[in-house]
Amino acid sequence: MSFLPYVVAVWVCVIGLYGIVTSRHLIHAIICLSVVQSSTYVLLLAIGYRKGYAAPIFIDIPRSTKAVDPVVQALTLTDVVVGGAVTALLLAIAVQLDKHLGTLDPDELDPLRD
Amino acid sequence: MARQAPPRRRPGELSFAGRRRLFVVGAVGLAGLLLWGLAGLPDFSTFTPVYGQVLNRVAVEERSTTDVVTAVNFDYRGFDTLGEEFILFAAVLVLGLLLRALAEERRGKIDDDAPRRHPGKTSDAVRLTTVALVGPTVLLAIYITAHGHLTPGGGFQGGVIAATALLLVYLGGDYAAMRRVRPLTLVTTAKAAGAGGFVLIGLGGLIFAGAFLQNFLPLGQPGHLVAAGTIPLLSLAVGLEVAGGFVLLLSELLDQLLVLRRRRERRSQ
Amino acid sequence: MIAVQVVALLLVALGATATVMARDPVRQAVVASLYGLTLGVLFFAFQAPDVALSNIVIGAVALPAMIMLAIAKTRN
Amino acid sequence: MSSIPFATDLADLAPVAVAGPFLVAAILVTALPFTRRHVELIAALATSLVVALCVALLLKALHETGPVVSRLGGWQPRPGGVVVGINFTFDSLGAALALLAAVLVAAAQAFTLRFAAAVGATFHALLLVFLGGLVGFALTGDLFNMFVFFELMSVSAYALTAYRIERADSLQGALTFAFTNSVGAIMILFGIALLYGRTGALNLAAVGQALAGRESDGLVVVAFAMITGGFLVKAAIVPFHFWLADAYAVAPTPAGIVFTGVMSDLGIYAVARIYQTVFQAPLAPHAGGVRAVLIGFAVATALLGAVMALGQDHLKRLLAFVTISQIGLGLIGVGLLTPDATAGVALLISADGLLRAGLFVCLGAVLHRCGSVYQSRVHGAGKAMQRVWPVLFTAGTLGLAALPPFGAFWGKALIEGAAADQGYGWIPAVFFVATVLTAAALLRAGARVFLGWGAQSTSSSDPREPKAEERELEESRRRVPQAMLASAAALILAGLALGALPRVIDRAQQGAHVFADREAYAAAVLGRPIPTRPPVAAAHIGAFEVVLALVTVLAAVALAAMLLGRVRIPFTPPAGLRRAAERGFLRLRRLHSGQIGDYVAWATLGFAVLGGTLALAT
Repeated sequence: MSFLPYVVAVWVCVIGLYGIVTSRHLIHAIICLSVVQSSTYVLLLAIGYRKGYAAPIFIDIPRSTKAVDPVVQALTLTDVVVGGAVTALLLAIAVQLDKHLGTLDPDELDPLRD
Repeated sequence: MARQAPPRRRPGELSFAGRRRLFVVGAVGLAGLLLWGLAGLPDFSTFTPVYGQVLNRVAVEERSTTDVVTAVNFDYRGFDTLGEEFILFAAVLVLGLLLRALAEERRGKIDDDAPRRHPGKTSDAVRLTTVALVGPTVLLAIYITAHGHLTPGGGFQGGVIAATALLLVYLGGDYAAMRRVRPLTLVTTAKAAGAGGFVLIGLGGLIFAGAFLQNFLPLGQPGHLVAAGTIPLLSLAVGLEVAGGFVLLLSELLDQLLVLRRRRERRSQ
Repeated sequence: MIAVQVVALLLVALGATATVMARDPVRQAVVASLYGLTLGVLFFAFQAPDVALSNIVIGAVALPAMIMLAIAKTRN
Repeated sequence: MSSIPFATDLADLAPVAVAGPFLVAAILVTALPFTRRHVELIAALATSLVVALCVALLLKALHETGPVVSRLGGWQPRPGGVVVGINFTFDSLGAALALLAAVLVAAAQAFTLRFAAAVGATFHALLLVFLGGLVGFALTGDLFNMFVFFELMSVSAYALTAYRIERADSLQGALTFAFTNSVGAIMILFGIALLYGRTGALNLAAVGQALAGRESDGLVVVAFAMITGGFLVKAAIVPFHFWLADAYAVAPTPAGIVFTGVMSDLGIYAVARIYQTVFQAPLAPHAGGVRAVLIGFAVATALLGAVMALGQDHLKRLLAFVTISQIGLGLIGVGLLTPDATAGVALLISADGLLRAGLFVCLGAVLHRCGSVYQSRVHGAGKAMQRVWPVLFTAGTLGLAALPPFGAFWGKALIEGAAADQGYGWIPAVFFVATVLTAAALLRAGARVFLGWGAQSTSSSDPREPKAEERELEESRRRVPQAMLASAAALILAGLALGALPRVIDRAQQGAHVFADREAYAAAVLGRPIPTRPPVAAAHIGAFEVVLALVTVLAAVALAAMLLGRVRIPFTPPAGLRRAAERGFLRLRRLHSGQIGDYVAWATLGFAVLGGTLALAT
């Protein structure tokens, strides 16, 4: 049971990759990429968590209170923003591509086929 | 566009089933590896990383913040946040390009499938509710940004919330109002000022304290609104940039829809 | 591990799967929004209110909104 | 922390090499009238500042016995070796890479000079953000900060690739680029999370120290595999390489200059950096296995890139596959894991980076003058260009072929020597094949374009209809601007002359020994005295290496002449063999399908194979 968070992180990562690989719609694939990214949030926060410890915010609690790891939370915060920025950029590119080609089915987009 | 079916796969290319087989083999291997690696971690909820423990012990004292996560993001590891800001900055620059292309397009041809793209008519009740929500949303955004060093939140969350106020205006269906609250030059400048401001505060640390991003302002008392040195300023800079960036982002996506809606409304009058 | 974490983790796994399996983009945007919310709950359960807050504003509000807009622009 | 503000060490200025371009980028996109009028000038000033700063940092690093540390935020390590802030920690190798990045961005800016209308402020701003990302990535000494800067240089590179949003192929190149590299970044983060969960640290030195006491286990191996694999996506190592040709072929030329010259190189640099600081101690008992795995991937890349390069009609795509092949050769040096091999890699990638960038400028000039970069369409069209262009192109190609005594030769010789020491005596054969094929591909392309040699139509195996292309810059195509010529000439001459710098081999070796010295790295970061190192034995480069290199170049010229039909082949290969080879090649190029799904599936398999083989080898 104590392994559950890690199993969930790996599952989210792999299922997201599966979604990208089998995607038939570019926007779908982009959302799947953000799902893959979210697996890292789960992993990082699970690593820093400790039962019975408070959140690392010392406003209503004494400073000596034991609190969970603030570093993984800061990393995850950065990671969330980075993921959001990448997703936004990809969505914008996809919209623009649709304007050119009239489709977002990856199999019908082939300006790069070689 | 006519939907002709080109040969989906040419000889030698991976078939769809082949691709899936390839992936399944890879994914099983990858998942197994990751689980093997994760099995080497301490059991869940037994590990207290020394880095975080040290910070939990000293950050309130050293930085006069009560939210240690904010202290890490904007001070101890502020350089990460600088990088993150410029990731957002680069992403939003592309949106600026798209906006410009859109503006040129609008001068040219007119879209013919407008009715089908219309998101639906808004009732007056919805309009009123959403517009009434704008004020509180903006207030909430300011509150969350300003209290970043005290409570959960900060410039990033506040910035996104501020940007969603724009979305509310849109849901209210008031295009003219949206144009007013979103003068593009101002938004672009806010975004650039936020991004540039972060760097300037960092350089201030180099000049006045000796190291890039080092605090050079009085720290004050933990728990006070005006405290924590440069942290609230950096948070504000991030808030400006994020709000500007997301407003641009949303409006890039909204613009065309709104133009179409306005055109339809004018026709029906 | 406390019960709320177990439930939230299982919901996250389920939510990710549902997001991937929703092949229709509009439905997917809705599912993705719920998924973002579930993640937010999990992060609260992990004592990470800062992250939970930003994941809710990003994952459950801003991104789904962008997705819907992108879909609206590309539908034909 | 210095007690007198601003009376600082030079090292404290290192972050300015990142923050400066950022600030200027932010200024450029504001609508201020002054910045609008002087975009090029402001951008060029910012880049010059970075170049100057990187030169100063390089000189400083060359004079130190250990790495240079710059503590951002002024945070000193805590008792017990806990590093609470982020550090820049770099030696002469890192500083040299940062300098290379800055020089290439300067060249890219020179390329765009006088074309303000075509390339707006946005492009310059993106280029500066990209520069900041490259420099930060090269200098940082923190695991998570590496991830952030990896993402930063990725995102600005996607943006640069997609810059010409009116072109569908640019957008799609950016998409495949973004998907594969994002997957790589996520895997890096998995690796970082594993390491943090074991050591509770993010600083490279601190993580290395914490891992040093213990025997390696599954966690260490998997973390190494994930982080390495992620960086290998950026380096475009088989089977993570697919995105590179798609992206480089469609990127605007100024962006392509920087991409081909330094971005992939940073991928293998990061692998070496991570191995030497973090994994060296725990994996030391298994170094032989790690070496075998990395060299296996590297050799596959070097050969596949070379074969693919020979079959390209699109010139930028050709150069992209040349890049892949050469990065494969570089990874051989990294994979050998010895300081001398690392010194060789440093020389090889800096010389080759400059030369490839120079060749990319040449291709940009061809595109500008002739309107296309498909060999079949511009066949002989280069005759109308100034005669200096074919000379530059040939010089650059021969430099890439490691003609003694020019830049790349010394690097190649050092790597081959180190390979022999480690029992990889067959590595020179790989270098020979890869170099002959890539150089022949480039020489043939040059002869076709600039001299009109060879048959007009290309090989029948090219199924692709050349698509409509647009000239990138809107000016009379009659003349190639002098700025373009200047940047091509400067890059190629610099690449060739690199080998002639005073004591360059010696300095590279010194730098590489600092680079590989885990103890010195940790001591510098944690503020302890740096242990003394035994003097470095000078590498011996014998007559054999020189002869081999000359033979390689001659073989490349001969192969190119044969392919162009200038030299009669004394025998006719049997038709069956020929057909089989053509079929095989067609299969290979069809694998490069441009499909995101295919590429991600390959990348997943790549991570599994990399991790699996490392698990077996350790």
